[in-house]
Amino acid sequence: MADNSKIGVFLCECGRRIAPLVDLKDLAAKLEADPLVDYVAVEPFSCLAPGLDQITKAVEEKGLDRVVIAGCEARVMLKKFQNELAATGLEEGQIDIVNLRGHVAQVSDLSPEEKAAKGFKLIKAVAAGLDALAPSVHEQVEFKGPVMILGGGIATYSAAQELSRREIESIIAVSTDEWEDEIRMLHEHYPGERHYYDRMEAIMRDVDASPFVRRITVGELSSVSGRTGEYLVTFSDPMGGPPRVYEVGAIIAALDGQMLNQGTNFGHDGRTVICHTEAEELLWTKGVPEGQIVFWINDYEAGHPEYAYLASRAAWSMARYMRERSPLTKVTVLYNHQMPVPLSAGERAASRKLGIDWVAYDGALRPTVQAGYVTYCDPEDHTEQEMPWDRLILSPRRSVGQEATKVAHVLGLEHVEGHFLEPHKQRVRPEMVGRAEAFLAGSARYPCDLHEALRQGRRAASKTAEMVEKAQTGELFAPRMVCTVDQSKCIGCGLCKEICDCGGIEPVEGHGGNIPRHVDPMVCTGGGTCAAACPYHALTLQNNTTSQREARVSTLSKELAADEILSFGCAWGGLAAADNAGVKGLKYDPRMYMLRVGCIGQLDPSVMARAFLEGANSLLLIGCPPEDCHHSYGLDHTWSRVNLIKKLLHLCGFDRRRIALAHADLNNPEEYIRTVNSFVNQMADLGPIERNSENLEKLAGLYATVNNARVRWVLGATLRRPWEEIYPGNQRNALAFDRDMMGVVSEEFIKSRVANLLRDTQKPYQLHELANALQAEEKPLMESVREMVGEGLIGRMHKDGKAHYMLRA
Amino acid sequence: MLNLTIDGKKVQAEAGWTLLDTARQHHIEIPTLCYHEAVEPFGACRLCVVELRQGDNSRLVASCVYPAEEGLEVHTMSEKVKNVRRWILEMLLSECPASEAVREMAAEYGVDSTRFEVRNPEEECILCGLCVRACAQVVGANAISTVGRGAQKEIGSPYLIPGEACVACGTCVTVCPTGAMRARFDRVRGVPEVVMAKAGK
Amino acid sequence: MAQTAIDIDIDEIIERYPGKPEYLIFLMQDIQAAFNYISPEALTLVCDHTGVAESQAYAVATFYNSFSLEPKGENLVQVCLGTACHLKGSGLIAENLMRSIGLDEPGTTEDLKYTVETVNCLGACALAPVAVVNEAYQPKVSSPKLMKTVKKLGDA
Amino acid sequence: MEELEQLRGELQAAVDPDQTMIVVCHGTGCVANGSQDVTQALKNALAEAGEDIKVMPGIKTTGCHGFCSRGPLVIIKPANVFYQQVKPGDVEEIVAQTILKGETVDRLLYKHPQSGDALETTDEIPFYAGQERVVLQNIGQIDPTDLEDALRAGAYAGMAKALTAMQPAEVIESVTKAGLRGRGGAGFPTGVKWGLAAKHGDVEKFVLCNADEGDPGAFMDRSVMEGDPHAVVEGMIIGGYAIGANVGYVYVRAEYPLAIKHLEMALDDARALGLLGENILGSGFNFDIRINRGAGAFVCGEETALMRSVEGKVGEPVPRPPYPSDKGLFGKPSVLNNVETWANVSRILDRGWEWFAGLGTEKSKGTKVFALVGKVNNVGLVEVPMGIKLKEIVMEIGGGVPGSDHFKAVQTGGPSGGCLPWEDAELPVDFDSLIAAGSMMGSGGMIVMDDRDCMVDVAKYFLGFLEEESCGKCFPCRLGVPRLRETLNRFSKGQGTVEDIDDLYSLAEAIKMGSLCALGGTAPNAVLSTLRYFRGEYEAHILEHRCPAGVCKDLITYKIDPDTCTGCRACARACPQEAISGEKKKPHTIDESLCIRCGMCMESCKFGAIQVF
Repeated sequence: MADNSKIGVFLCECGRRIAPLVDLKDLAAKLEADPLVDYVAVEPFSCLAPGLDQITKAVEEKGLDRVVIAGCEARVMLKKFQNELAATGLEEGQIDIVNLRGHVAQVSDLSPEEKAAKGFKLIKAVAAGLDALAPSVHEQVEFKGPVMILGGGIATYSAAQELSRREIESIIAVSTDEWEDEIRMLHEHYPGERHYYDRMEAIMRDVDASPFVRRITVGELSSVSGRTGEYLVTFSDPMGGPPRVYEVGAIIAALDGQMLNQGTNFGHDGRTVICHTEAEELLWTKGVPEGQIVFWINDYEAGHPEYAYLASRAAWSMARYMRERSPLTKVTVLYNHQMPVPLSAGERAASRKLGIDWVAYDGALRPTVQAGYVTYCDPEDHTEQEMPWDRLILSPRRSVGQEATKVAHVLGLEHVEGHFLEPHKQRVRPEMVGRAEAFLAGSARYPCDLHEALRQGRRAASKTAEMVEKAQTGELFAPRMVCTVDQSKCIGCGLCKEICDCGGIEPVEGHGGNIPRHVDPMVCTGGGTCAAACPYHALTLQNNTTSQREARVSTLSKELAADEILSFGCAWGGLAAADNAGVKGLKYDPRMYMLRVGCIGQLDPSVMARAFLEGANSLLLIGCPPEDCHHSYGLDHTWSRVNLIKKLLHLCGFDRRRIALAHADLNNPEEYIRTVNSFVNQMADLGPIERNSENLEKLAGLYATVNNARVRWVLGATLRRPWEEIYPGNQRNALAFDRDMMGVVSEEFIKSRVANLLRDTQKPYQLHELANALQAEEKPLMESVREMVGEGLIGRMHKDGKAHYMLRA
Repeated sequence: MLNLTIDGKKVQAEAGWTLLDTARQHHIEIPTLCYHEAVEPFGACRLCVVELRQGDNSRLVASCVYPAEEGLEVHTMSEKVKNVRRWILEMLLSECPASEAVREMAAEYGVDSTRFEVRNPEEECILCGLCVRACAQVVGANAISTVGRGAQKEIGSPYLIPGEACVACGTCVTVCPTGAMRARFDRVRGVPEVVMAKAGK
Repeated sequence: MAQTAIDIDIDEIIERYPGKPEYLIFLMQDIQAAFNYISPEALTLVCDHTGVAESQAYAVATFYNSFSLEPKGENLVQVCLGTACHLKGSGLIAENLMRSIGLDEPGTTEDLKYTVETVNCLGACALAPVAVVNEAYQPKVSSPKLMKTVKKLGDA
Repeated sequence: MEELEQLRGELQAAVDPDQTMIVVCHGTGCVANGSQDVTQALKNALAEAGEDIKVMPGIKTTGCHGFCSRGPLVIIKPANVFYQQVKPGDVEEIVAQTILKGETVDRLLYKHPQSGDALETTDEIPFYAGQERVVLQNIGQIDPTDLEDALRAGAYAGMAKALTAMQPAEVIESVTKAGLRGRGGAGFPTGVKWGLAAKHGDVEKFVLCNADEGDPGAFMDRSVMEGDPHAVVEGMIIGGYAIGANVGYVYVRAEYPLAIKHLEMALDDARALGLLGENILGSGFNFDIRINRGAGAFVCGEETALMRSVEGKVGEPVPRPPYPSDKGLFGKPSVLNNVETWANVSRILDRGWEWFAGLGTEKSKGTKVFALVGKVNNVGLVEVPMGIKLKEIVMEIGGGVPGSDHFKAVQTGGPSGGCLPWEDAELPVDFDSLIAAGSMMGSGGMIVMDDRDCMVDVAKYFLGFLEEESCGKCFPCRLGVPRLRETLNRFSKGQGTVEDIDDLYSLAEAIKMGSLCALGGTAPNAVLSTLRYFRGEYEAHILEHRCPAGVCKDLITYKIDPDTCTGCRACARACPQEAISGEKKKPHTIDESLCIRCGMCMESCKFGAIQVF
């Protein structure tokens, strides 16, 4: 491989935790002798001030542009090295760490020399990966246009207020121009909040008066496209005119949930037995009713005990309102005794003063609504009691609601029936925490009171404002390890968009027909499973590419002994478990060689194939426990890819078990060790793949096949989609599909081998000669060859009446 | 270039190095518990104390934070130093008896039993705060913190339930010197039940 | 009465101070004073406003004695355990009081009627032993005296 | 400058020094004793008396006069007639006799404890006679809520001198020459501290006032802030000018609402008069002060912890170096002094360093304020010159120990300090001798103990306090203090061995040497000093299983003396355990197996029939 970089390797003694256990002298010598490595040094502690000084000096004097530190956990230490070495110009991606302590020194009884040998292989692999790195440029992100707050939820106002407080322009899209109306209708989404209306009004006035807020009245949201900094938002015109299009820099969705009544099984009739919203309506239109009012907090019985708090707070505030205005109204709150009364000491006193009764009932028995009475069981003496009522007020049923669901769909939020709209669960980087809020605020996210909805609005705004302010000063840059699309390769098939779980991939509008994609770097979480899935390798995870991973595996595979295991561990599962095994000094089979990968889903099948091609006899992929994947579906996608490789191994006549997917919980290293040991032993029993010419030819075919667009296409179709809820994906007729896939794979496998053969030998073959050379049956072979001729992949000529096949000139 | 002596050995250091940096650079071992290379030194466990002598007067300082100075006379294994370490380790034995690491370190100083009453035989946490600092300084998530103070202090996420801030990266588990974080980790990580926490409390 | 005003607007309190971390404790103190405890919701608001991580705010809230994350009782009794008071038996007085209202340690009774706190020196050593019942000093108290005053409040 | 002095002159001229002025003490002690009602009664009485009075006397409410055990106090100026324990009911008589006739009401005068004759005026009373009031000079004289009154008494004169007539360096020099040492406890030379911060030149700096007076049994700082807040403000402005800081923070215990109120008023008035804020007195120097309320953590009295707390963080100390004078509040050079120190600064600048250096001893200059509490007749606040004998303070100014001719021990320095025995009665009270004696000056708590106080219990008490207040950051303190107490607990139960005592010494040593901050570093003092002087008492607990002072619950029994018992059943009713039985009018008995030694019976018995053995 072309040495296009200057690589320095720094071996850390880590006090006595590496040095005596690993023969660092020997290791250093090995590395110095290697053409890939330009500089080697041994240090007592690479990570401490003295060590860092030394590294900095070396980088500057020797002009190193890649650095490998052979020390401990990359997960823990990499950031420090990046920060400390930033001054030398080395950037994220140019520094890598081999966990010599935790993966080699502490975990086996090998001799120091043997450990040095193991360390050498791992370090060399990592160096090769760095060598294959083509550092990306920093992409600056600008904000073109104001912030748009759409969805019409009440959080619109707090968000707009916060933005204008920070002097950031915003457009708010609301259904009505009159905030009086909004307050009037507020109780439909947030009942029992009267005490808050004055403040609400103040906020709205504030927003009204702000020069930074522009209010538009539009119809339904019809489409959103573009990326952070430059979105195109299209609404239908309320008057039926041409659609209205806005260019905005950021989008905040404010969506309120919906209140429904409890239906007849709680006796709801809309007149005497009503729910909170209806009660509020009554207070608006008729004022406070006289007589016996009973609030029944029936959320437990309605199957949502978690909403009892909201309901009882609302009941309390309505009860107060009633008692303060009408002495002739008796108010009782009937609540499940399992529920803590949500009143502070002061409120209890006030409640007593106002004469509001709080009556608990035995939650084990469901109260029954009868004409003029509710019967309930007294939790103290377990006698049935009757409570008279003139009006019975039930808790509301809470849901997302039609409009909100529509908007959510346009915004690309996957809405699961019966759930609320919590978007984007990924929490890979801390800055992603709360990003959900930066995108969506209001009780459509999850049931909450008015106050919380407004808080979310403010939070969303300030999260957005942080970005905008950075952008304004030109300090907003895209993360380095995110996906990019090579527009020249992208045919716009949309597979990536379909499987993307972070919503980072957007179509580029304006192109006819198939629309090429591009990536919003501010949303992309760098999971990279999309890149590993692209049939045309049009997507790359920059600074962390598939070719880098291929470089690593091929280098390591060449070095591995026959019974040694190549393995990938994801930073959140396998690798973390291995690190923790190292910390605890747990011993396991030293024939295990693990390479680090951000998410197991980053592994393109071609990386797996490459391993076998270059000499690995087995491959163990260790990810997170199912449903714990930080990139949502990386693990599931790998499951499908492993299946593909298994099929191909089978076609090559190798044991399918040579590749395996495993899971590890970082908090359970013992489990991890069982996984490793059993796989290593299994492979030892299998023995190595004989590297004769036939096998090598088949492996070349295997490698070619996984890079075949058609195969990758079909594979892509099996990958789990965000709306599929069960590991490893629950597409219909999975079995039939798998059979079809088997068919496709075998066809393309043989075709690839034919192509390889003709290319390598550069001579014409007759069918039976081909069959011989590839040990394939003539019949199926003939079909494939005919197709290839048809597709123009190879040529056919007749020589003395016999058909000969060859590469086309 | 600064010149000082550690345990009688003449050593050199650069400005900005701590005594611990300097000692380790010269292969002189000093025990630590609350120290980890990935985070800022904290100076809490006091196991890394060393004696500074200047004529007759001497004092103990935490080597992980004390800067190397010209002409210092440092002793890492004096009786005073050992007395402090022994007592701390003996008290740790009674405070968190379940911790392997503590027992081993104590044994090195000839402490294999404790005269004090053991409150919780299961306890492993020594409250070094490494998990907290790693979460803040390495991960940047600030998902956990110390809760309470003094003898009542413990480690956890707000209200000791899984919080939004945790990215479940396990860095805290990896840096924990006693393995105590393993037990706590599952009370910190995981998607918080937002609805319960926020709406139902 | 250690009374919570029920109509205090928490947002008004939040806006008293600029949104900087150094105002975290100011905000918590005002909220504590207004509601006599800091609810999870309030804590979140303070964090949003000051830009302090919730875990940090929680650490602060649990570190300082004057903050309570649980609602306090309607009547607040503080018994001084300053040195002067201790020498004059305030420890026993506190114990006896707590026993009489069914508390094993300082805290709030289940019915949220009383909260008993022990404080380290109110600086009124001349009046030792001292207790403060709903902000009124009780100079030179004895167990029977204090228990009577407290009981009276509860029945009121 | 001139304007200020002119204003001062006018203000002083405005009042007639011979006009009768009724001064009522509104220090917390007197207020708790009902002095506010007395003031109200006075107002009413005077109003009633109406035209009978030729010149209507003024009424002035002031800060603490110090003699708290005798409150409420009323002083009639200019004659300085001293009335003590005045009840609203006495007011009419005072007006009728003293105001109208100019005669004294003898029954309200202070009687000399020995001779028993009534003493008319303040300066005759030994409690005041023995004192040297520098920091407290205006307290009790001025109305703390009235800046004009303070100006009459000379407030801000020192500041004016410094800002207009002196260079910052000169200010630091004179504070250094005065030999002022920090009154917070450690006694670090204030001038030196300032110099370290000043040398950083033209960068943002801060001055802070430590008013987080957490020591149990200490209330000097509160009295200063309540009674003469201007002294603190003035001192801080001078300090700010000297080191080049434009912002000051006062960190006050939230438990001191009155102090906070008076400080805030003082700040507002000073701003209004141009004594604080932009371009003070036209000197071109800007300075303002902000108040932080402490949130209840003793450790925040430690300077680095206090600064973290001001930053809104958890109040945990951080290792030094870097020292606050280099990297303090918000990472900027900062100077922290306590209330009393700041107050001294304004006096020094006002009256000159030579005068100050003339007070006190060779190494400890000036005076010290003590809160004299515990088993002493004159509980209250006293200010004495450094070097005065312990005995003088307790037995003369303090009026001795009730029912005894000696004290058993005097505890100084709060939880960080130690107990001094009667043998040390002659000890001169200054920074260095106290430390030599195994205690320390501390912020000025002075708790007197008599034979009914158990030293093991006292040590246990302070350790308990520190266990509760330890921040829990560094291991020696978090682990060590509770374990020390665990050992003492065993002692107070009569368990443990003499070997344990030796272990105590060695553990205490480890904690002292190993701890991160002064809280841990001094925590063992309570044990060490009591062990040093009262080892016998420890051994009585361990070897003879008895508590000589009759305090340690597990080593005492309550018994009813049959001869004095009248069988009134009061104790039986009071007993929470129903451990007391006996028929009416017949001597009762206590069932020891049931008795939990809560002392309820003893408190309820009107005949002193219940005794401890």
